[in-house]
Amino acid sequence: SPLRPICDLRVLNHFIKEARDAEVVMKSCREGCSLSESVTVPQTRVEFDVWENKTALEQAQDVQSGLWLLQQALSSLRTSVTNTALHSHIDNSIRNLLSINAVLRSLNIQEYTPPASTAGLEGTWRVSSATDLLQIHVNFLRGKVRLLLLDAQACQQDVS
Amino acid sequence: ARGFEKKVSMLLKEEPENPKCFAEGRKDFTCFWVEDEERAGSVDQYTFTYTYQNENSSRCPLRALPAAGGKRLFVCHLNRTQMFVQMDIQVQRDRTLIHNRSLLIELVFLLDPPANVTASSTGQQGQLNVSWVPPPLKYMDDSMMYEVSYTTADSHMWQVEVAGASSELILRGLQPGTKYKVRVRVKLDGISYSGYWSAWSDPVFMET
Amino acid sequence: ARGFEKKVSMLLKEEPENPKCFAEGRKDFTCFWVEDEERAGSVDQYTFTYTYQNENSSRCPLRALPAAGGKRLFVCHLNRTQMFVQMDIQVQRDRTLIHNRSLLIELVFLLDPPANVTASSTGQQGQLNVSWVPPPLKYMDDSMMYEVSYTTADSHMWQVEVAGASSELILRGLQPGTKYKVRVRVKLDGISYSGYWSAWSDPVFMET
Repeated sequence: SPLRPICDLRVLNHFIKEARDAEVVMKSCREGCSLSESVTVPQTRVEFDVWENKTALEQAQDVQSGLWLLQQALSSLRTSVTNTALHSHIDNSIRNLLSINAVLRSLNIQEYTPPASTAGLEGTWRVSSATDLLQIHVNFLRGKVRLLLLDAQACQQDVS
Repeated sequence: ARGFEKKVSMLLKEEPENPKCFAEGRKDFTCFWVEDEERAGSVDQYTFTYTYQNENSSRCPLRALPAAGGKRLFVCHLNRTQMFVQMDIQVQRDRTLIHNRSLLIELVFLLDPPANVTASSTGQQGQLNVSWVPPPLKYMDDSMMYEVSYTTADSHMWQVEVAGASSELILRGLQPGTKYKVRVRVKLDGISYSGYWSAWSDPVFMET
Repeated sequence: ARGFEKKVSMLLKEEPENPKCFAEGRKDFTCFWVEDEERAGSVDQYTFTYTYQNENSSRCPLRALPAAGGKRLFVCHLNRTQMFVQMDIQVQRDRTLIHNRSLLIELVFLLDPPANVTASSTGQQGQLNVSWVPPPLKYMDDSMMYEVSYTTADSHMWQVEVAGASSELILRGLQPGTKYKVRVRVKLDGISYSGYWSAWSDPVFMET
């Protein structure tokens, strides 16, 4: 079935606010909330000249590989965390990442094929702190994901 | 529970498809259908299967409840959901498909009515200030819309005003010195989230 | 230059941390701190170092400017920036750390006030239509929010209305036949981008 394009940035804003809630809960968590091994995360930084020099496809892949990495990293966090309040926030964040992928699909952004391993991905780095991971999650959504949605071709003609 | 029964009866009227489904928040989802008590099977004869696009199928456990008019209600409730992803639903009885439906959860919100509806004077003639508390749907109050309906206390000709993402509305052009009855209902605004109109709040009364 | 002085004086009042920093656009970033003229060193005694997460440190060249009240202002200005990544800032005087701060540039916007503020009649009694031109910031216009403040021309009791990403607002419930003073200020809405309220625009006057 043809999906209607989700161009409304309030949807992303809701995901950002929930990601921020997870970050806050993590900051106040004292026990059972650490990563058992380091995880690979995407770069969140945006230098506008560099971003604008990328093609739409490069921008999309940058975002999609980042979303995929965050999904892997949060799943790994989910298994090492024992704090139940955090569990529900992490579960929710993972589901929201899947929903963001669905939003990208609705904008006709080409489907992303995840690599066999995180090793070959450019510009990634590793963190071993759960707090850092959740902060990177928020910064990635606020930055690159929002920029990609703002510029999405599918939302340019349709001003609704 | 009272709210659930009301929602069931509203959807039985409004939604032709089966199972009938609704979301009350960002993390819950309920589906149900009814059968005649006489012809209905026992709950373990049925399976409710849902499949998000690109994922494996899952089962939602069913409960059976007695319902008005000699009916039996079969209910499945999920407390984790995914929005913006198509969900395919299949209901089987003894391995025979009886219901089949595809939907997007973010399009089937059915909220509780706005709470704490109050009407007060604005100090200006022929005006009433109506305010309410949006349903507690975290962060989504910016995507809700409302209908405020009002009538003089002895009439049944309701007038309707529409409000966007707001929690108050000023009614203007009312008859001075008259008692009015006011009620409010809510729904998602239809841009990214959508759904059904909630039930009307209980009416409040106020003189202009 | 006039705008810069205004921003300095606003941040001196509002921001307790040092150095005080702000962004005016997508590619610029300014930090400053003040010292008493008497105790301040010469500009080359100071170094301003910044480090983005996972990168090498860089130096930002400093300028010293005389400021009001016998103060000296030390200013660093960058015209390339990275957003959505933590930046650690260190200020040293003669190799001794005097200021230390971490921030995200996209969270410290301090914009110019909205331009071309106009108030006009809507044709309805007791209403004024206020419009303005948003600051020209690519990617950020739907992340801005505004405050419109208004008062009768002879009063100093300002009323405030808040507008989302918009470039106009209708003020309602005003006194008919009265001259009003209206001004507008802007800030980023706090979700992807955040910061301080801008200065108020110069007031405009309009009769209802």
